[in-house]
Order: sequence, then C-alpha cells, then structure tokens
Amino acid sequence: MVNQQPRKYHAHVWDEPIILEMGRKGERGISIPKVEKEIEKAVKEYKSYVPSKMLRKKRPKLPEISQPHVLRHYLRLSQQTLGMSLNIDIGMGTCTMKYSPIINEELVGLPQFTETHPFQDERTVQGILEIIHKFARIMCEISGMAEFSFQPGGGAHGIFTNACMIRKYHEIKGELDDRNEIITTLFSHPADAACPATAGFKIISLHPDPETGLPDIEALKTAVSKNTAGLMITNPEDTGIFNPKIDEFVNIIHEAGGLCAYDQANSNALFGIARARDAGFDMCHFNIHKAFSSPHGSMGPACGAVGVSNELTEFLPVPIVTFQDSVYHLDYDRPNSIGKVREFFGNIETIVRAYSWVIGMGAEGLKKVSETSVINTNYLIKKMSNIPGVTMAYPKQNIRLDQVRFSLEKLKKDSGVGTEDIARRMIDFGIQEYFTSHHPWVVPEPFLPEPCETYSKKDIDYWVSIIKYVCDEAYANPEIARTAPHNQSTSKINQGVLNDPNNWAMTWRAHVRKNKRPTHK
Amino acid sequence: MVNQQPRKYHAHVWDEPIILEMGRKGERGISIPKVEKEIEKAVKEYKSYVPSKMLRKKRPKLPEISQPHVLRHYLRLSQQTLGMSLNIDIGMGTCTMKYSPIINEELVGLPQFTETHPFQDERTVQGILEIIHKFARIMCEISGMAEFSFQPGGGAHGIFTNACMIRKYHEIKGELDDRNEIITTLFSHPADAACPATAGFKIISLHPDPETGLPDIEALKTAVSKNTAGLMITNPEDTGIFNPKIDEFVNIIHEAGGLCAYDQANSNALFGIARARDAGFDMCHFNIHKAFSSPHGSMGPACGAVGVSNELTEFLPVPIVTFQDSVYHLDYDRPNSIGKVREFFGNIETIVRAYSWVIGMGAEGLKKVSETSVINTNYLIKKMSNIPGVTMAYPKQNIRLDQVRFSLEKLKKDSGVGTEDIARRMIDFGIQEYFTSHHPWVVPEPFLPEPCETYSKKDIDYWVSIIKYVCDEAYANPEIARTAPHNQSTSKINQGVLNDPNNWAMTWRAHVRKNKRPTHK
Amino acid sequence: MTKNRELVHPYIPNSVPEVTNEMLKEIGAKSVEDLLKGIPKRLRFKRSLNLPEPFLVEMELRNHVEEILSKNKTCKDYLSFLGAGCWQHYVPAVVDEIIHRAEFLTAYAGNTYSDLGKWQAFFEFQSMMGELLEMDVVSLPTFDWGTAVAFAIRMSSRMTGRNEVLVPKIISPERLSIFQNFCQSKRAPNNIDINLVDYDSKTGSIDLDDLKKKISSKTAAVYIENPSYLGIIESNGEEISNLAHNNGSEFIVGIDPISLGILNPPAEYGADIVCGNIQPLGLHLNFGGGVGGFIASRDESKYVSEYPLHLVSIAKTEDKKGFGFGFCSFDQTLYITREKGKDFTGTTVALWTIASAVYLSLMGPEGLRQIGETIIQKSHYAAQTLSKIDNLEIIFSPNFFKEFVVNFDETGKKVDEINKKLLTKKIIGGKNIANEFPNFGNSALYCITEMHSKKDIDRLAAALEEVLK
Amino acid sequence: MTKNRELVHPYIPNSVPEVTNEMLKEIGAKSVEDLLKGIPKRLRFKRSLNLPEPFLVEMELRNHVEEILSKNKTCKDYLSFLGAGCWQHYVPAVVDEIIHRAEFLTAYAGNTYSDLGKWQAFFEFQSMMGELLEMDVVSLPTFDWGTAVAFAIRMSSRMTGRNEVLVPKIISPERLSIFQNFCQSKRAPNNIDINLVDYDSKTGSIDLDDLKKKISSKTAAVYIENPSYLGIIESNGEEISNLAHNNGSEFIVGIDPISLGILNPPAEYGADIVCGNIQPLGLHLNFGGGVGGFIASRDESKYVSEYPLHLVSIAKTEDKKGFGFGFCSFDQTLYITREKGKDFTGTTVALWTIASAVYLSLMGPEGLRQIGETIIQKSHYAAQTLSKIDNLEIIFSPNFFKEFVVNFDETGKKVDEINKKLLTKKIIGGKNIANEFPNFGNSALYCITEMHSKKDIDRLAAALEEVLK
Ligand SMILES: Cc1ncc(COP(=O)(O)O)c(C=O)c1O
Ligand SMILES: Cc1ncc(COP(=O)(O)O)c(C=O)c1O
Repeated sequence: MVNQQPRKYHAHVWDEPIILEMGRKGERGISIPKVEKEIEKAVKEYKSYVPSKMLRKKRPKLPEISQPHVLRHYLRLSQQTLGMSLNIDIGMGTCTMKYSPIINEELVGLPQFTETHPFQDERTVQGILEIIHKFARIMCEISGMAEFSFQPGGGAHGIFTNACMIRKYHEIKGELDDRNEIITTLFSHPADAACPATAGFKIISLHPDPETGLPDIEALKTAVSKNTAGLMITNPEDTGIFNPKIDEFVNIIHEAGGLCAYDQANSNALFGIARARDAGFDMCHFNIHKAFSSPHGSMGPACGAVGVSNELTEFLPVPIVTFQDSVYHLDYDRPNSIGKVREFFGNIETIVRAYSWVIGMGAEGLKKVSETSVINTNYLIKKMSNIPGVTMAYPKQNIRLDQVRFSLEKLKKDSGVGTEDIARRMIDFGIQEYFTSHHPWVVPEPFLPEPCETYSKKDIDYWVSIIKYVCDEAYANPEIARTAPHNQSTSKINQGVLNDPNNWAMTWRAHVRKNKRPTHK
Repeated sequence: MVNQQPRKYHAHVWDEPIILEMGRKGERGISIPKVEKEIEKAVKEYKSYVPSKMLRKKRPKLPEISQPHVLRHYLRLSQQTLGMSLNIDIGMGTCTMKYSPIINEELVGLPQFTETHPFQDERTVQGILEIIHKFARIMCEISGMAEFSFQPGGGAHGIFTNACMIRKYHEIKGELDDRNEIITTLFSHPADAACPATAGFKIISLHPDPETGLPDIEALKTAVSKNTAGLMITNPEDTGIFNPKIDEFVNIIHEAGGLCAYDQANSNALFGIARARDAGFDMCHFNIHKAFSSPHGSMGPACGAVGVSNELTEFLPVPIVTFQDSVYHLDYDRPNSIGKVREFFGNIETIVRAYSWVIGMGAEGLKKVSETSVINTNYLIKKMSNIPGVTMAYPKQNIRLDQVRFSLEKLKKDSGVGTEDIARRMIDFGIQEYFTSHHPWVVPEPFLPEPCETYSKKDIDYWVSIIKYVCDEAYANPEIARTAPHNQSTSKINQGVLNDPNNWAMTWRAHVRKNKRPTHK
Repeated sequence: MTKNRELVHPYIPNSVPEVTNEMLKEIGAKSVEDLLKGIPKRLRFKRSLNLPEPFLVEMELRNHVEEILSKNKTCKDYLSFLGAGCWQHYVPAVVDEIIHRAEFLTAYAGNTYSDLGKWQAFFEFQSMMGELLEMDVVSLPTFDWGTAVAFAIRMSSRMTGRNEVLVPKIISPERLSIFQNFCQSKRAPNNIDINLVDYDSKTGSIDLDDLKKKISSKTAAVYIENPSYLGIIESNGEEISNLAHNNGSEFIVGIDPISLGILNPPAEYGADIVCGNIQPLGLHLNFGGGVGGFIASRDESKYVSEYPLHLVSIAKTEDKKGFGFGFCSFDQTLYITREKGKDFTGTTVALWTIASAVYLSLMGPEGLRQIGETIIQKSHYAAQTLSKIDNLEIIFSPNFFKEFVVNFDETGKKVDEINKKLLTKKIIGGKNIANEFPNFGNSALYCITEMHSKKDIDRLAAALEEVLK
Repeated sequence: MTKNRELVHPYIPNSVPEVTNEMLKEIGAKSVEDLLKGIPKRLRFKRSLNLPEPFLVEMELRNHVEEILSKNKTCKDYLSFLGAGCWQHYVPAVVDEIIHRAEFLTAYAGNTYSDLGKWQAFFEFQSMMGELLEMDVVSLPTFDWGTAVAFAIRMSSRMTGRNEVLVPKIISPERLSIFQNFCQSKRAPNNIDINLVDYDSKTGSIDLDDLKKKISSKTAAVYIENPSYLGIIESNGEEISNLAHNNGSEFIVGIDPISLGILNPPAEYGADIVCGNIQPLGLHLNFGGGVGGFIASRDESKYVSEYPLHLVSIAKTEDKKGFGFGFCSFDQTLYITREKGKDFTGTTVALWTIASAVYLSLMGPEGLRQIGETIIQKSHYAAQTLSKIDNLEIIFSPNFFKEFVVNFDETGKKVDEINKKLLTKKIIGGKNIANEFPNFGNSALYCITEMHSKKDIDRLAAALEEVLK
C-alpha cells in the first residue's frame, strides 16, 4: 500500500548568476525623487551638510540593473525555492510547517497596518492595539497565563526574554548572586540552553532515559539546589512524547525556589487539550510563526510570544497593551519590567495574521487542529512501520503527539547511507528535505517528521511512500543517495569550504578576492 | 561572439494530476456564508423558490479539496508556466512581450478600482472616468485621431469594431448594398481578414511582392471598385517592414469611396515617429495589452482600443466618456453609434495599467521605447547574420522596425529540422518558444522575433546564441530537435488526437468517457 | 552617470546612451534616424508628442494614480444592489493570489511545453464548467456573455443554414446590441434576423404562445436565459426545447453559473448550446471588466467544427507516459484560414478562466449548493422585506434567483431621484430599468448576493422607507 | 455532506469525519482520546476554550479584521514626521512583489538543494551590504539594530576578554535597554558594564574628552552611531577609532544604510564591526515590525568565530561546475553546541533580507547616491523652514542627515500638546524626546525622507505656525 510510484519531479534550474555579475553601468532599477527646484534654490549643495571626512569617496560596487531584470532574477530565485505552500512539508519536525492562509496575507498587507508607525499617538492606532490586546487575551486563554508580550522576534528570543525575567525576578528578590543555574533537558530545544546561558546562567541538562526518552525525575531532584534559578523545558520534546510528570518537575523546581518556563514552540497538539499554567508553569512562550500559522518567511519575521502568570506580569517587557475606558493604551509605567528586548513592539505582522487565523478557527477549530495533528502523527507512525532500515526511537512509547523521531541507524549500518543522504535524496521527489534532529544526536541518524493538520491522508501516504522508495533504493544502490540530489537546482556542494577561512566567502567581494576566477561565468 | 555556452536549464516538473482527480469527498476549499437565523425563519426553504423542474437533481462532479491543496496545485501549475517576466521572451513577434511594471499591478488591484460597478452613478466613479478620459486624450495625441473607445476586448475585437463602423458608415450613406468588400493584405494580421468577414464583408487580400515583401500598389488599384467598403491593413506588417506607400494606399481607397482602418497592434516602433491619422487613416486600433504594457494574462483580458477621425466619432460604440463642467460623463446619446460590442465598457483594468504606464513614460519615454525597439531589432538582425541554416526574409530590405521575419527553409532542407522543431527545442534553454508566423507561410519555415525595448543587449546576444546553438545542433544531430523538448514539464505530445473526434477531449468527463483508463494515475 | 538630457528609463535597459551607441555601431548606423529612413519623411511625425508631464518616479506615479482613483466610491464603501450582468460576489483570497502570479499574469501564447501549467488550468476550467453544465465540450471564453451568444447564434445559423433567431424580449439591451452587431445590418448580404419573443406578463417567463407563433422554418435557433436578465427562473425549458427541436432549430440557453449549484443545468432540459458569464466565479467587478463569455455544447463534430473559440484538448505524449494539451480543430480558427475561418477569436480573457478554475475547485459541489441556497433565500428575504414598504411592488415573484424588479410607480418618485437620495446614505440602489423596459414602469432591478447580510438588507429597507416618505 | 455537529475546516483536510475514522481505524484507536492518553488526566484541560465566536467564513473574517484595522490612522493618510529608528521610506512595488511570492514567504529551513534561490538571495543581500559597507563579512540579520549591537558588544567582550563597553549618551533608549538585557544585570556573574559617553553640547557629536576619560583597559569596545539617534553625522570617526584601537578595544559603529550613498562607510574610518537596521532598505513601517539588525566585520577568523548569527557562504559543488551555499562555522551556533555556542540565533527576519536585496539591486550606486542627496537636502530645507518660525530652534545643525531636533522651549507649549493639535490637521509631528533627553528641553525629533515633498514640508510649517500662535 505504501508502494506508490513516485511522481516525476525536477526542480527549476535557472543557473542564475550572482546579482553582482548582472546588469551594466548606467542601467537603473528605479528612479529616485529629486528635490524640487525651489528646494534646490533654498538649500546648499548636499556636500556642504556633510563633514568632508564623512563624504563617501568610492561608489559602492552595487549592481546597476534595469527593473525587468531585477524582477526576473528574483522571480527565478523564488522558483528555485521549495516553499511549504508548494510541497508536502511533513519532514520539518519542530517547525510545524502548516498552511498560512492567503486571506491573512491580504489583511497584513493593508496600508492600515503597513503604514503605521510605532511611535504614533495611541489614539491613532486603536485598530492595531485592539488586535494586539485581543490576541493577548486569546493567548491567555489558550495557555492559562495572565498576560502576554509579543515583543520577542522568534522562539529563541522568547526564551531569552523568559530568561531575562527569571533573572529579574531573582535580582529583585536579592537572590541572583546565588541563583545562577538553569535546568533544562537535552531534548529541549537548544535555545532552552543557549538563551539562558547568554542571559548569564549556568546550564544543567538532564539526559533522556534510554528506554522512555523522557528526562529522569530523579536526575532533576539531584540537580536542584539553592543555585537553581529555574527550569526551561520543552514538552513534548522533539520526540513527540509528552512528559507525564511535567507537573512534578515544576513542583520540584518551585520547591527549590526557582521559576518554570515552558517552551511551547511545539504547541500544535495541545490546543484545548493541556495548558502550561495548569501544569504549574510560571511562564511560557509560543512560536507564532509555527502553530499559529504566520508564515515562516524563509526564516522570519517571527514571534516568540511570551506569557506569564499573574505574579510575573510586572517583569514583562514594556509596553503592555491595556484597555481602559474604551481606549487601548500602551502601558510603559511598569517599574519592574525588564525593559525592552526588541525595539518597538515586535513583529506585529505575525500577530495580525495569527489573530486572523485563530479567529477563523475558534475554540472548536483549534481543538480540531490539535486532534488532527495527533491523528496524523500516529497514522504516519503506523504507515512507517516495516520500512527496511527505519526504526522509531523509544518504541516502548507507542504514541506520539505532534511529531515523532525515527532513526536510520540500521540503514546506515546496512548500506552506508545515512540520514543526511536520505534527506538530500528526498528532495529529488519534490518533497522538502526532512529535519534530522537537533544535536547531539542521542538517537543516531535521526529524522523527525511532523505531519501537522495541513496534510491530508494522501499526503502522508505519499510522503511515507517516498521514504520507503528512497530506503529501498539505498539498499539496492546506495550511490544514488550518497551523491544526491540529482533533480535539483544545484548538485551536492563541497561542505569543506564552509569552515575554511581561505575559502569561505560571505560576500561576493570576498569570493572574488579568494578565487582568481569567480565561480560563475 | 555569439558562441556563448547556454546556461543549464530545466523546467519545473510536478507531474500534477488533473484537479478533478484530487481531494476527497467532504473536503472543503472555503466556507460559504449561511443565511442568518432570522432570515431562515422569515423565508421559506430554498426549494420553494425554484420551480420543481428547475431544481438540480445531480450534484455536479466538481472536486472537493481543502484550501492548502487547491493553492498548492495552482501554484505548481504557475511554476510550470513560462511567463514573460521569467524569460527572454523575444521570440513572440507581433506580441510585443514587454515588461508589465509591478506598480501598475498594485494600482489596478486597489479596491477603488476593483470594487466599482459599471452601472454606478457617474458621480460616484469620477476617478475611473477621469482615467478613461485622460487616456483617450493621450491615445488621440499618439495616433492623431479625434476620439477613442476602449470597449473592444482585444485586437481582433477592435478590428471587428472598426469593421462594424465601416459597415454603419456605408449603411447610413445608403451604399452598403454595393460596398461589401474589404481589402487587406496577406501579411496583415489574420483578424484583418476574419473580422470584417464576420461583419459580412467579402475579403480581398493583396499578396506580398516576393522581392520587397510589400503589397503591390498596382494590385490595390486593380482591386478597388465601387464595391470597396474599405481597407484594413497592418503596417509594419509582421515582417517588420514599413510600407512606404501607405498614404498612397489610403488615397486610392478614399478615392474609391472606402474607409481605411490601420491595424496598429504592432505600434511599438512608432510612438512619436509616425501617426495613423497623418497617413490619412480614418480609424485605427491599438493592442493595449501589447505596446501599452498591460500584461498578456495568459491570453487576456485585453483591449483593442479603437480610434477614429473626427468624421467618424458618431459611429463609435456607446458610451463615450466626456468631460463637461468639471464632471466626467458617460455619453449614450449618440444616435449613429454602432451600439455595443461588449457589455459595459471593456476591460478597463488594461486602461488603468496603460494610463499608468504612459504617464510613467511621457513623450520622451515613449519615443525612447520606439527608438530602442528599432535599434534592438536591427541589432538582432546583425547578430543573426551568418547562423547556418537561417536566412532573413526579403533581405533586400535590410532595415526592420519592431520585428523581423526569418526563414529556416535552408535548415529544413539540409537537416530535416523545421521551424516547429527549433521552436520546441528553444524552450529547453529556458527561453519561450518563438512564434513562427501567421498562415499561410509565404515565407517557408518562418520565425518572427520581436526584441522590444524590455530586452537588454545581453538578452539579445543570449537569445541569438541559443538560436545558433540549436541550429548548429540540428546539423550535428537533428534527432535532438525533432524529439524536443527534453528539459520540460512534459514531452512531445501526439498532435493527432486534436483533430480526431474519437480522441479529442475538452473536458475531463469526455476524456474519461473516451479512455477506459484515464491518462493519469 | 546619466546626463540630464538623456532619459535612462528603468523599464528600458538599452536606454543607457553608451549601450545605444555600441549597438548602433555594431549595426553600422550613425543614429537611430538611419534606421527609420524606411519611413518617408512626409509620414514622419515632426513635433514631440504633446503629453502630460510624466511621473518618472514610481512613488509620484503611485500617488498620482491613487489620488485619481480615490475619487471613486466603491461597492465596498457603499452598500450596493447593482447587478444586471455584473454581480458582486465574494472573491476568495486564493483566487487573487493565483491570478496575480507573475507566471500566469505575463504568459501569452506559449504551447504546452513551456506553459504546461497554463494549459492545464485552461483544461481544468473547461472540465469543471463541463461538470457544472453537464456538457462535454466547453470553450475558452470570449469577451463576454453577449459575444458568446452571438457566436452561438452564428454557429447555429451555419449549422442549420437558416438565418433567423428568436431571443426573449426581456434581455439585457447591451447583450441585444451586441447580437445586432454580430448578426449584421439588415442591409448586409448574409444577415441573421433577430426576432423578440414576448414574455408572460405575470411571471416574466417566455410566452410560449408567442414563441409558437414566431418559430418557423427560418428559425436557426431559439435563445433563452435562465435566470433571465430580470432574475426570473424560467420553468418551461423543456417545452421550449421541444418546440425548437421539433422545428429543427438549435436551442441555446444563457445561464448564470453561480446558480447551478441549485438550478438544473440546461443540458437536462435539452439545451444544445449553453452560454454564460463567468464573472460570478471569482472575478471582481472591475468597473465591468471582470466578465467573460463561454460556449458549451455536446461533444459532436457538428458543434465542435463550428466553434470560433479556442478549445483546449488534453493529449497524451508520444511516449504515452505523460500528457499535454493543444487546441482542438485549430485549423478552423482565423489563425490558419483567415477569412474562411469560423468567425474569429483573439486575445480574450484567459486569466479570468484561471480565476474561475480556482474558484470552482475551492467551492466544490457543496459550496455551490450552499451559495445558491444562501443567495436565493437572501434575495427572497430582501424582496419580502421591500414589499412591505408602502407603495413598493415586486414584479414577477416568486420565481427569481438573485435579482428582482422593484416597481416604484405608486410612490410617485422616479427611480433616479430615489437612487440619488439613497446615495447620500451610502447606498447604491438597484439599476433603473425604466428606459430599458418602459412596460414595467418606474422600476429598478435589485440584486442580492451572499455578500449582503440581513443588516444590509434591513438598512436598505429603512433607507427606502425614509426616502419614500 | 457534513453534519452540523462536525466542523470540516477548509484548512484541515483530514477534518472530514470519514477520513478521521479511517485513520483511527488504521492506527487501531477508537478515538482521538486513545491517542491522548499519554497526557495524565490531571493535566488535561477540562472545559472548552473560551474564545470569541469564530469567523469561519472568509468573507466575514475579512470584514471583521478590516473593520478593526480601519480604526488606524496611517502615515499614508496623515503626513508623518516620525522616525527614531523606524523611517518612512518608499518601498518599490517590485520589493513587495518578491517577498509576497509563496515560495519565499513559506520556505523555512531547507538547505541549498531544495532552496537554492532563497540561499542565493541571502548571499546577495550579504554581498550587496558588503559593497555598501566596504566589508567582507556580513551576517544574516537578527531581530533589530539593538540586538545586533548587543551581540557585537558581546563578541568584542569575548575577543578582548574585557567586560566594559562605551556607548554614546545620545542613543535610542530602546536600544540601550536591549543592551542592558544582553549585557546582564550588574549582579550576574559575567556581566558587561555599559558606560555612557557624553556629547558635545553644540554639535551633538561624541565628546572626545569624555571618551578619553572613560576609555580604559577594561574597555572591550567603543560604540558610536553615525548618523546618531538624533540624526547627527559624527565627523570624528577616525579619532574615535584611533582611541579605541590604541587602547586595544574594538570599534563598533551603528549606521543607517540609506545614508551610505553619500556618507563614508565606517570601515573607511576604522570600524571593526558595523551594525545597523535594514528597515530603510525596502521595508514598510509595519507598526515597527519591519526592522532587522545586521552585523558586519572584516573577514578574519577572530571575528567570524564569534558571530552568533547565521553567515551564508557560497560554496562550489563537488563537481565544481556549479555553486551552492551553506552556513559558515555553523558549529559555533546554538544548534550544534547548545549553551556552549556563541550566544544564540533562531528564526529572525530572513524575508526582510530578501526585500533589502531586491531594494539594493533596484537602487544601485546611483540610486543610493541620489536618495542620499535628496534626503539631506530636503531635511535641511525642512530645518531651515521650521527655524524661521518664531521661537522654534533647531539644535545641532548643520551636520544632520534625515533627522533633527526641534526645540519648543520658547513657545511655551509642550510637544505633546503641539502634536495633539497637529493631529487635528492630519499631521503626525516629530517624536517627543523631552522624557528621553530632558537636557534638550521640550524637544521633538523630526524626520524627513525622500517621501516628503516641499508641499508637505511647507504644510507642516504652516500648521506649526498656526498651532503655536
Ligand atoms: C521547541 C522549540 N523551541 C524553540 C524554538 C526556536 O524558535 P525560533 O526558531 O523561532 O527561534 C523552536 C524552533 O524550532 C522549537 O521547536
Ligand atoms: C497586427 C495585429 N493585429 C491584430 C492582432 C490581434 O490581437 P488580439 O490577439 O488581441 O486579438 C494582433 C495580435 O497578435 C496583431 O499582431
């Protein structure tokens, strides 16, 4: 049944030059407004307003290209990019590659939003403040928290913000000198370790139990101390397994005097099913660009919405949008706030879309999202059984929520073809490569699909059929996967240069300098 | 110098099913507004408003597909379509594949335009009437005519409209019984013959002189008679050669009592250079979707703007937009008008764009368009010389204006590879196939490039290098072109079925009926 | 650096003077004038075009055009009840997204190899329309409904060798005028006479007696619309079909495709050719721009061989593994046989067919059924509500779909006057049909779609009450 | 047909009950509850989410959101003079077109094989920024300017092993607050102290004496902005650079990239690390959403090895015939080494970099020069015009770029009060900085860009005259 024949596929190949090689001197992409004659007369030459040392001497070596050619180039580059909208993007576990409705793109593109300035008088931006405020109320209901801030520009940034609040909390209590440790788990997102570290904390990581995949509660008990500032934890971790003792974890930390931050970037299976606050967490963050359908934008703009319990609202970044006397306000008067983590109010475009998405779903729709996500995942697990070379990590736990981690250890051993080869080979079928897993690879040769509610049963069947096809092929002819991709816009690159100072090149100018002949004609 | 290596190219291959094979029962692409509870109570069941014989019994077999899948499907189809924006679209002679500025797309998408109804009170649509009126004035200046109508939905429709006005003119003069012949030339667009034929005229076509490519003025003198209703002629014809006696042609027709209509669909070389009225024409039409940059839209919406001399304005379709007492009006009170050729006012979206394009060009810009078009064409001719197998038609005329007709007669004789093979093979390099020529193929194995002002010198060089590459290849290995394309979304089709009633299928239902097994899995 | 004198335009790469010069040099010409010498001096335009000062800067161009367009009042800002062949239906965002795609927007005449996707979308349009209509052949549309019917009339005239056609007296005057242009002046040699068939003054449907009287051996075709121009659902389709067929005439029916989720498709009551406007299927009003007229028929050579329009057919690849598309019977178009072709086609409204294909695939059978139900119930609610207003009368109830005629004779006020007052309340009243159909007195054609809420309708009623008192 | 009770949502294909059931059957589960049993009962949410009634119909959803947003007044309807880190520059239509493309909009973490185009656009962004900055290494941006500088400060702290940084007293308070969060509370173990350097009270530029006084062996880096938060062009870049370098400190400069068509790039006066906001390069205001902060440096391992952000490098293919891209020194990010990585990155603002790449390629060197000239001349015209108004004073002229400080002390009116009155004239006045910089009294920061016409500026002046009299 999963022996479906793959459809023919080939990516667009345009062999585009780097834009700095394009155009020719004198061409123009757009005309610039000149100053009016009257202004020209009234003011001096521009140079007289610039200290002479500060006048640019060399023209920047930017390309000079006419408009249709700029457009053509970037349209071609877009065609060489496999967006979620174009494919069965099930492979990117932890990323929740869900449908971003077009209607939301239209709404967020309205000048009533795009042409508003963050420092406008409150009274002139009541519309957008209303959306922020209403969406915060929705997020409170979804999470059980008391207040939200949308300032952080991504999930990691949300975690960093939470770490800053934990820091502030202990600082104000006068305990920061002692409380300098954050506990996390190895299967929590790397940001749950890296961001508190940036905020100045030492990190303790709990390792997963080899049988259950879950962090050991005994290890936690050993880890806590008077140095414990808090817990920053993902759940379900990117194994898709829900930690059933999560509230006990929280209790242990609380008893030790720490705060608990729930990384809910992967919340897609939990809408209306379980809430952070109900498990005792003090704070949490959501990735609005994932479960809340704001598009991933090639890697942002994004939002790591942070929510906190009533006790911690005072620490949230300023301003908070409040509603009083029928008017929305920006409340800056919050003396214990950590201040700003991002200039202005965050990537509010993500909030316009997310508000529109949630309000187009409702409570029933949201729950359907989660239920479908869970059904899809477990259906995929069922379909994946018996593919040669593939095993599910922690098979004793036979149920997963939003995602599931597999291993190609056996395939690798049998054929020499590893998970990165298979990922590259998948693309030859018009399916986005999968995400292996975050490091360290406790599960060897991992991969991590997340078949969220966007994908149909047929999509899942097809995706599994490609995994099977590629694994079968790896046994029959391992060379194909090892040298993949074959039907793509480019072929396998030499990874070596990326860590070699003599060869890496982050700009065209560096590339030209390091290569007598540029790569491309 | 034209021995450039072609860039690698492959079109996107998605192998998409036909949409009727997609989705599954119960899926929904969009939710439909239901009537409010109060309405439900107030009115009867819908069936009671439909005569029972008129109630639909069978559900239409439309597909049932969720929204992300509908989007994905049509995005993929778009990626399998080589729009002008994406390629060096020089080959489509007579089509003026020029840049359609993005800014114009934004303007034409504004609700201030899209949400206006043609029957709104004049006073509520002053903006769009202003654009129509101002653009008509611009067109009058460009052509020398006295008034314009934008009602016709394309070039052929414009020609038909002109034929109807010629008919009306003679009818009102009481001469229609006699004047039932329209003279055209074989190199005028087929619509210059077909449309007046639809309007009830007999057609006389003047053949091109084998040496000059131009219609013979002596033949015209023989053709005219008391039966002559008019002349409908393209100039330059789709050879790119300007007929230097065009005004004499007009005189001869006028003396015979006929009217002269100038097909200016190919006006791209003539802005500010020569005008229809100045050569004596009574009427003309322009393709707004070509020289005036409204995008071709896969084949419309379009506009064949018709302009007439002062004497003929009374015959134009109704309404005409007038400007009086600072208000724009729709003037329907035109007793000699031919009435309507299209419901409402035509594809006014093309006029919004064209107005924006012209006003973004100005007189100097427009002239630059034409001059560049002429330089590009003659540069291309120069570059094309000495490509084996390729000859220019009518080489004695060594200058062309906006386009130029070549012949692959020699290539065909030498290698068996004809112009349709080469056209199919071109696409394997990411270049839109070229247009051969309209029939009959007086010039054997023709092709007809039009390198309008959008294309850079480099584009032309590259285009020519591909022609050369493919012709060289045809000599070396004719099989490649004959079996082309090879890098495309699909391969060579069996043309035979298209004229075979047992096999043609204009709908999926017909296809399924005629094929026990559908084409696609 | 550009000299002030030379305009380097962002849309014209070779307008850079150095490039122009290089190219001229390569050509062997001194200046562009050398290349224009094929145009006799006497025909050369001597002065500069006298055009308004250009807006070369995009920002200023945008401001300029936006400022002009902002003088419009829209059916979004105002509450509009206009229909009459251009109807305000909801356009899903996905539809606009797809037809905005640069690939579809700027493609043109490429064949199935370069433009497979475009062709497939065309074929899918035809296929879904085929399901909606229960017909096997559907064309790519022509400019509008009127032109489609005109072509259908000419097809049937060629098929039957007859030169008279019967069309309903209740018809859009615009459509009728188009027929007249296509059926030619009475004085032209091969004209087709257009005869009008009366309506039943109670129901507004075709007067069968009058039809019987007028049908004859000269009748090439009988044409009806369902719903009609004034919104009436014609229930005698089958009888009319029989009358036509028994007389050797073709039966042509014009429809509003958005009604077909609940209304019987004409093929079911015997139509030979079906025409209509695709505008309700995902197209904006565009001041009347967003229309397109299709022709559909049975899959028989006698029909197929008379189509002037493009017919996209699916075709297998030579290796039989894939498929592509091409034009069926292309030789009968003007492109091959010029004046001997079947009438003409040209650039028409292809992009709109892609919009409609997306629309139909979003809607599906259930969507179309639901929207039909919603529309008919809302329009009847509106009629019911308006009919309660003193002196207002709804003509031809109860069999209408989304449009109905409101008569104001008893109010003593002219429709234009009423509409003017409604405008001040930001309401755009129904289309005045007093001039088009003097028989119906001082009347207006009101249109209700799924976009009108109960509140909207009640607001109209309240406004009318006020205006009329 | 869907039962009323079951919500089949257009975004969720498998919400069709039959499909759900089939899948559950295949899984071997009775209901979804079986699959949720891994969540202990006590943690299960017992009631339904109490959310507002949904708008399941797209048309109604659109109306709802549009209605809310229409309560905003925009910088398009109103004439705005706000800047302060989010500036109103013209966004070319092509930019919006490209970042609207479904491919770019919905891509995410795909590598160079599936997403070559995205990677190339990133590399082109870095490359064009490199040309503008005359620097060989440019990162993909982080969230904003402030975060970029904070990371740069932390980079230099790690490089120098020092833990103090000097930043100008005239700085955006928002930016400063971000630094503070990144440089950590004073109580935290490895904090970096932020010391403010005074300004010259006449010119507004860095007070070199104060800088000399404060720089020490603890100084990891000296940071300045050019133009500064209040618009001033700093002319002592070279001196400051020398001071820093002679002290073994890194020299970090924050810039406004749209100024670099006419202003000297910091690399020319010795900057080691350059940061800034890409918002002027093709991004809408988006209520402050459209920002992004890049880091650039020389191409030396000591810098490259400290970047927390993604660095896209070009790389040849194994067959050497083509090229692709990958992340340089990926191992130092959190993704590989978790808390041992260099700070952190994550999902940031990639789409904005594509916008900026398109913007820079449209503008070219001439476009940037021209826009620089236009802006500086217009802003000086504005300052000149305003300074003629009684009691208004422009502080810190004449060396400013697009922003300048207007002092209202002599008018006896508060900025807020003035701005409120301007609003009634549809003018959004400059940002009130009285609270941020009490030293400058009752002042506002005005911003002028290429979007302001002479008419706009004159209108402001007239309005101010009126408001102040
Ligand atoms: C669980 C979890 N936490 C945090 C993050 C980081 O989010 P971002 O990439 O927006 O910084 C992710 C992203 O994949 C995640 O899955
Ligand atoms: C000279 C000429 N006339 C008429 C036409 C017909 O125009 P349309 O395709 O818009 O009907 C064309 C189109 O190619 C043309 O080139």
